[in-house]
Amino acid sequence: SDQPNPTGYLATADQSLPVGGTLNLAVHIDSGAATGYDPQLADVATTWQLLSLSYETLVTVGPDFSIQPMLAEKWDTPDPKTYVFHLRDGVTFSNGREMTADDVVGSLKRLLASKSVWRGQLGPVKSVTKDGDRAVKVTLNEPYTPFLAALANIPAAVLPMKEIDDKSVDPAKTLLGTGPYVVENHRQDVSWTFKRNDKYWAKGKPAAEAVNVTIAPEEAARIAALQNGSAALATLGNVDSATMLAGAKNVQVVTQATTDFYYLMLNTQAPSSKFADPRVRQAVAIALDPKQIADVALGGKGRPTAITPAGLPGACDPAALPSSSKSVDEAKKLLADAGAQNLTFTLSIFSTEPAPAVAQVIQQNLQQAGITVKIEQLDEASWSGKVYGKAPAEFDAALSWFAGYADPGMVTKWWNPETAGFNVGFMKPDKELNTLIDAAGKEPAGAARDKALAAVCAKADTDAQMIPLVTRPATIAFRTDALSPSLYATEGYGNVLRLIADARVKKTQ
Amino acid sequence: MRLLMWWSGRALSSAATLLGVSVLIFTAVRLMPGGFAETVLGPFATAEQKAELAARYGLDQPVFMQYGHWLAAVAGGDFGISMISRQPVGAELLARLPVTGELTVLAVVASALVGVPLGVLTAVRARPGGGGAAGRLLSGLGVSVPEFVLGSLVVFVFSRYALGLQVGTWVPFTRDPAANLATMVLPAAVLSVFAISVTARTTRDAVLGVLVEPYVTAAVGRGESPWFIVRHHILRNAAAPVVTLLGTITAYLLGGALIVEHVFNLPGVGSYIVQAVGRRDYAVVQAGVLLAAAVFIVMNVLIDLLVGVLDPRLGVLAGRRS
Amino acid sequence: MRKLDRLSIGGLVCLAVLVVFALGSLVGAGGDPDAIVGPRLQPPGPGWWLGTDNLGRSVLPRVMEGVGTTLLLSSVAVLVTAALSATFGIIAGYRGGYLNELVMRLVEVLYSFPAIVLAILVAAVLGPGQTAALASIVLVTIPLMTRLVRAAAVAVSQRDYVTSAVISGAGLPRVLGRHVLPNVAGTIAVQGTYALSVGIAVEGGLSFLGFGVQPPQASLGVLIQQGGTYMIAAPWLILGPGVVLVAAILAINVVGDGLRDRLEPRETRSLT
Amino acid sequence: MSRAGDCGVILELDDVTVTFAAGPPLRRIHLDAMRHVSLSVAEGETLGLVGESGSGKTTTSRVALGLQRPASGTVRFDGRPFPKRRRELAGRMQAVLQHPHWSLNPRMRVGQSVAEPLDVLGRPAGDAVTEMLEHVGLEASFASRYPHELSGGQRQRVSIARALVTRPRFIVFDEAVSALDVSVQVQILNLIKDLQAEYGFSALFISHDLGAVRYVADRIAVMRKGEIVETADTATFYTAPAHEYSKQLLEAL
Amino acid sequence: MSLLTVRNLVIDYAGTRALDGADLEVAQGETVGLVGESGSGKSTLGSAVGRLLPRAARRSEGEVVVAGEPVFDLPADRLRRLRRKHLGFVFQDPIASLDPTMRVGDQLRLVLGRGADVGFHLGRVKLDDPRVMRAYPHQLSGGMAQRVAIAMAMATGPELLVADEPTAALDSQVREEVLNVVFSLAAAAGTSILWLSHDLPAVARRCDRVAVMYGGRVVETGPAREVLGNPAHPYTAALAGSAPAAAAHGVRLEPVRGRPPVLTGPSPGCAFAPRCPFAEERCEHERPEPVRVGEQDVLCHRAPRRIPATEPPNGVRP
Ligand SMILES: Nc1ncnc2c1ncn2[C@@H]1O[C@H](COP(=O)(O)OP(=O)(O)OP(=O)(O)O)[C@@H](O)[C@H]1O
Ligand SMILES: Nc1ncnc2c1ncn2[C@@H]1O[C@H](COP(=O)(O)OP(=O)(O)OP(=O)(O)O)[C@@H](O)[C@H]1O
Ligand SMILES: [Mg+2]
Ligand SMILES: [Mg+2]
Ligand code: NI
Repeated sequence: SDQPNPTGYLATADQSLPVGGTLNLAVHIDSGAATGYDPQLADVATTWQLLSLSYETLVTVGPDFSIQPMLAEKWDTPDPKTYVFHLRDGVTFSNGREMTADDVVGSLKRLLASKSVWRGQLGPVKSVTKDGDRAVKVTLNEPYTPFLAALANIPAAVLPMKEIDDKSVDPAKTLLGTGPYVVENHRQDVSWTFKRNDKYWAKGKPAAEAVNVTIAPEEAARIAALQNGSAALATLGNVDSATMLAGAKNVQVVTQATTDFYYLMLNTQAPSSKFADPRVRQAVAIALDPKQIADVALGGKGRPTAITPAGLPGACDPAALPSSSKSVDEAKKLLADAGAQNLTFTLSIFSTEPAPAVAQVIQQNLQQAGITVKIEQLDEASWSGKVYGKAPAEFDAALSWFAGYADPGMVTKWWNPETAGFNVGFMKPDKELNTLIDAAGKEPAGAARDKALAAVCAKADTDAQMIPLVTRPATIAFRTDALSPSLYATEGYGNVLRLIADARVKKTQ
Repeated sequence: MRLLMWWSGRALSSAATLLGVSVLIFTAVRLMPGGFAETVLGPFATAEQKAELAARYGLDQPVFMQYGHWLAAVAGGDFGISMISRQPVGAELLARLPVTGELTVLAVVASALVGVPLGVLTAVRARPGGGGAAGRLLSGLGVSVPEFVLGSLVVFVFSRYALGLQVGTWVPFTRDPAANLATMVLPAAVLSVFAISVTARTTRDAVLGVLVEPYVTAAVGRGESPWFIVRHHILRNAAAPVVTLLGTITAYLLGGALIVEHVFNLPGVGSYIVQAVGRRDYAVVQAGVLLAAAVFIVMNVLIDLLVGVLDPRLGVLAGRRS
Repeated sequence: MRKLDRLSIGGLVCLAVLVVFALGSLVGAGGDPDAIVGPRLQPPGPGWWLGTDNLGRSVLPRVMEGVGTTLLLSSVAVLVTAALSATFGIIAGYRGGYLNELVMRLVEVLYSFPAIVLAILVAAVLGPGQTAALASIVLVTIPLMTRLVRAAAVAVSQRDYVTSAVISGAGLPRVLGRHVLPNVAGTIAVQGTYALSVGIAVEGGLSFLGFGVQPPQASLGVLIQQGGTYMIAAPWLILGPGVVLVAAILAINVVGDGLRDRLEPRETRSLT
Repeated sequence: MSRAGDCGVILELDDVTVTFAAGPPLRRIHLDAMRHVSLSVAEGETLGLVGESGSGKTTTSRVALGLQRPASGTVRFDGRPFPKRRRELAGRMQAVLQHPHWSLNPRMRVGQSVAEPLDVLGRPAGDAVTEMLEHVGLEASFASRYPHELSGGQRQRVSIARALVTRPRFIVFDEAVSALDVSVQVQILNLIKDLQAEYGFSALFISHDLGAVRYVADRIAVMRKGEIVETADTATFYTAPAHEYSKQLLEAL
Repeated sequence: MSLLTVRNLVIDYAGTRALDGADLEVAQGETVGLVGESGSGKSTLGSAVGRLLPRAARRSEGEVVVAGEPVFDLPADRLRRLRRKHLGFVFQDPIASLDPTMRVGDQLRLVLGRGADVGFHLGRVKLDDPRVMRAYPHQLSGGMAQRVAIAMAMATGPELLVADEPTAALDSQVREEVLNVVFSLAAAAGTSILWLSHDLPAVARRCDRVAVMYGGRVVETGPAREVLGNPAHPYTAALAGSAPAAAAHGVRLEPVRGRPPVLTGPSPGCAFAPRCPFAEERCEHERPEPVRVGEQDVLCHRAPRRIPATEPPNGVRP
């Protein structure tokens, strides 16, 4: 395809190509939840991505993060607390049964009653009711702007509630959704085989007859699969993949921006915390140089961000944060004031790249302010154990990343340990910040919300218990001779396979 | 009768070893920092979710109770279910064993076919003046190239320049033997480089020891050709340490050919165990390690038998000189 | 007694050069190994004579630091392994009986663990870092060496010179140290060089998993691990450490062989 | 000119039986390598032990050296049973063992091997090593050689030097001179005699070479199938052997 | 024509001269005993005949000719043919010289070629028991093993059998049996024997000729009875008289005075001179040339004068 891609897209599938064919993908990790395939309990993007082949949501996000119809053809918001979704006709589950309003109501109720993380993201839902046979009404206790964005993610997918209620289907063990593909076979950590859902509601979709997903944890194996054509598309982890694949025939490497971002945790809850004094934390925030982290550790593919993920409409400007305008000398002065001139601390990271690279740049940054950072690399399990296992947690500082989601207000919730839960062990709740977060959540999109969000960003920056750093790019490579895919330029839910139903397989090879 | 005694003694000590391994691995996985719940349920899991999960897999019971249950189940052939895939561990291991097995067999055969001649050559050519240097350098080179570097290079080069052998896609042997072999040749080759070198060095050492034996001098004195002497007198007499090594390598590879499995994306046992360790999937780790130990023990028994066959003085069946 | 052959002398010289190279890093020759000095992934040029890595650090000082780290770590580990294996193997082989059974069973249990599982366990107990790496290398390499040393010790213990020493009233330390040990030294030397290579590999693998040397400290394993990823895009990343690693292991092997041939005063005959 | 009985008894074996288990575990054959053997070696005396191959000579010497615990019977060295700690005997007994090929540590230079028994006692070696080497007919320069650089006979002489260097009170010679040529044999046998005259040590001299035994031994014991069939003064034995087997042996001479 | 000719052979080990110009001839069908003090170079000479020396050995001078072929100058394949066709070796340690991992029958078959009558060859060395064929070497007694080794060496019908102390490790009865086997087999096949031993009387009993080595040279050769009964070289005389078996009880034997020489280079004169009761001034610095004395060839300056019978060099009776 030689014509330029429309804005918001990295690639668009060439609709003139014939449909059919088998699409081979290679991804680095399988879904691996103890909860099985139940989409409502899925909490990581890699699982959402695979489940999205079979499950669908009422609404979805467009390339510009606008909310688009999916299983709901349209929706009304008679008041900021009420949403009425008009269901699409002719949607069936892959077992052939038609989707009903009961399925939608049941699914949402089930989600709200579950222990899922996503329950919190749906906001203050008061009730979910059937509004006639083809519509569903959701009422909120108070206005909640990210509501639609939260509905657009896989945990809010519509499940076959009739079968689940009569126990003929266990969603943890069986994938039964309205999506474009049906699972034929799954071997944990080895592969998935999907077959076209012939009863799919969208005309002419999905284009490919079958999708094979190979799980290949090693980057070299995925690169090989791409090069020798055994995979038409692969997710890559290295920010320099484009350079490495330069010269490989018919392979195109693209970087998809995401709203995910890295952040630094400073433990204030440990009994002898080095970060109890906010001045110390602020000094760290000042000394950090997100620009350098993005340029060096992420090869220029990421960008600095505040706690509202950069790249989302309405996110605040990281350059406007209080810490951005201060100099290293001010950081040193803050440290001196706090009596922490020779601050030394251990930064616990997991060993998956590029976390070690990010950590090493952080180390260099902080050295400018006279802070010594010792890096402690752990495998993911040990890292999780150390960071989340105990309250109060025992680490000094840790590095991780958040999925940024599709609305700038969603991820800010994690700065309130009382709602987030996972960070009670190392983060003190800040009443003021919590109020600001809640206020921004209620504010309808627009200039006022932007201002409210900016206030959240600034407050979080001064509090500096969790310091946002840079966004996390996703690298995707595909064979131009085997595939014509559609890809968004920016992803909110980390779903590389979002537009897989559009992808056209080029049969000539 | 003698055999029976030997076998029963061996079985007893093997059982003891397996029991030791089981205790050790069972305690060890539970000593690892970061639990299954944190790893798999993720940071957002609540305490009750974790508790529920623990209860589901019996992880809330005292450790020795867990061990007892597990041991009883294992004795009955039930290795438990993977907490990740919720599939029986035994079946998954069985499905993955052929991959690792094939890889290992190919690699070990290669190291025997290349390493042994190389070792013999460097030993026979060894001269105080430094002859056989090329062979020594070659085998030194083999141990010094890390598997992942060689593996990555091979994978890259073969996939980019389409050199005929497929990499990165595994085909079951039962589906297409030819294609299966084509995919296994390269990983086996990469795997064998190290093994070849070690085999060559061990062979060299063993052969050097045999070369000074009077019966070799006697054979030279009878006018036999070097090749003949090597074939009939040296190989067998130098075999014991080499066989021990090859057997050990076999067991070792079966337990962990994981880097190669990773780089070539082969669904083998090594990557299964390591992934399970990474996620603290206890049942899998325990079963995997136990399997590796069992293979190792069986291998040891076979080695002992083989060494006995090769050298009647050392064998289990050898009686004392009358 | 024979002199060291030319190949082995070459190996020694090579090792000496590497040690000097590593010592250079201690006095800051080559620059700060952790400092970001230029753009990322630059080919060799002024300011970064071996190029820059993916963080824009100069590769030269990192290789220098890496050589030191790796040589120190693996040689200490191998020395520990050799010492432990020699002690256990020799005592088990000489004494036989119970002690032998016990040692062999322990070794077998240890050996039954896949190396990586063992390494993770060790790291879990000791916490990640050089100590964990060291202990892992030791535990991974100890079983094979102990087995082989024991086998050799069994044979040596039956020799008349050992009996003679016992008759002379030599105590256990003398018998083991003066008679058994030197005669199993060949096995230890061969296995030691092998263990050294394994050690360097384990160190690399551990660092990769995050259990070994902690960033930003460089070790050959870490450098090569990283270099392997950039093999095509930035070959200089693997070239420097790779050449050094190969040189080091080759030199060690060659010197090991040479030493063994020299230590082992035995007759050689040709087959022709 | 027997000296037996002149002074105290240094070694005494009383009704010693040694049994080896051989063969497969269930069909074990119990083989008596020594059967009710009683013999004694007096201070300053040399007892010759002769007999065919496999008759139990080496086993007897191992018992005498405390290397082999008898199944029954008692062994007394210097009037006492063997001490628990071997060190107490250091330097008081020595042996020249049967296999010349493995009698010397291949990793030790000849000088070190010879000096070792002195080392054990903490005595300085001084000139003793070279002196001893010269006694057994080896040049001082041999001290710096390794065993594989020696001929068979030279190796055997080194073992002898090693055994004699501490001037022990009791020495076992197991086929010590069989591999030597006659002139060296005589030299060694003379050396043994001379040192014996000088230091008065006792010796158990095992050989199937009746000529050599006659030359050094004061008394002779004949072994056959694990039993002592005859013990006699050397002179008596060679002139009037009592046992049928002894006569047979002498005929072959 | 002689089957074996060793001419002025000089062999050095690192720092030690083992052979210092040895000369030896063995004729077709002849049995020659090579005797000499330990360290005099017997084994070295025996190995040199088949070029079986360890790598540390260097030939610096002289030559060995077997059946007309210069052993040290032959290419590898011709050397092997020579060994196969003309030479047989038997070594001191009988069990060690058999492959421990192979049954006796198989080893013989390997030497004889397929289809050979192994039983016949074992029968020739008086090993009729069929169990021997199926036994491994470590299951044999020393005497049996040595007979197997002899059967193997004699299997190809060599013209010259080099036996390096083949009975030193055996006890006296077995020793005789084994020697009987060797000599009767050789006599039957017309094989020459070079028997290295330190047992002068035994050699004299069985061999046609005796060669006496001293300090890396053959100092006297001649018919066995002559050499032993009427030695021309003072060393031979000393050797002949010092057998312990020959001494009566209580009689002190006097060995040859002094120590055997250890050469590092060519001996300047007669190597025996320092120990020789008859040494003259020139013995110290003039290398003796072979002299014919009666039926013997002797390397001694005063050989033509013989050893005075009145001056017994040995057996000083008290
Ligand atoms: N450790 C042992 N185990 C079993 N049997 C043994 C052992 N040592 C010796 N024997 C047997 O005991 C018997 C006596 O052996 P010993 O070595 O004492 O004989 P010897 O008289 O020294 O013979 P030679 O003259 O051959 O040295 C032999 O039958 C031998 O096989
Ligand atoms: N590998 C060697 N290195 C150095 N010197 C050696 C070596 N082998 C033999 N010699 C020396 O060469 C000389 C001759 O040795 P050789 O083995 O030929 O003696 P021999 O006559 O066979 O003695 P024996 O009767 O003791 O076996 C001796 O002085 C010996 O020390
Ligand atoms: Mg004996
Ligand atoms: Mg010899
Ligand atoms: Ni990996």
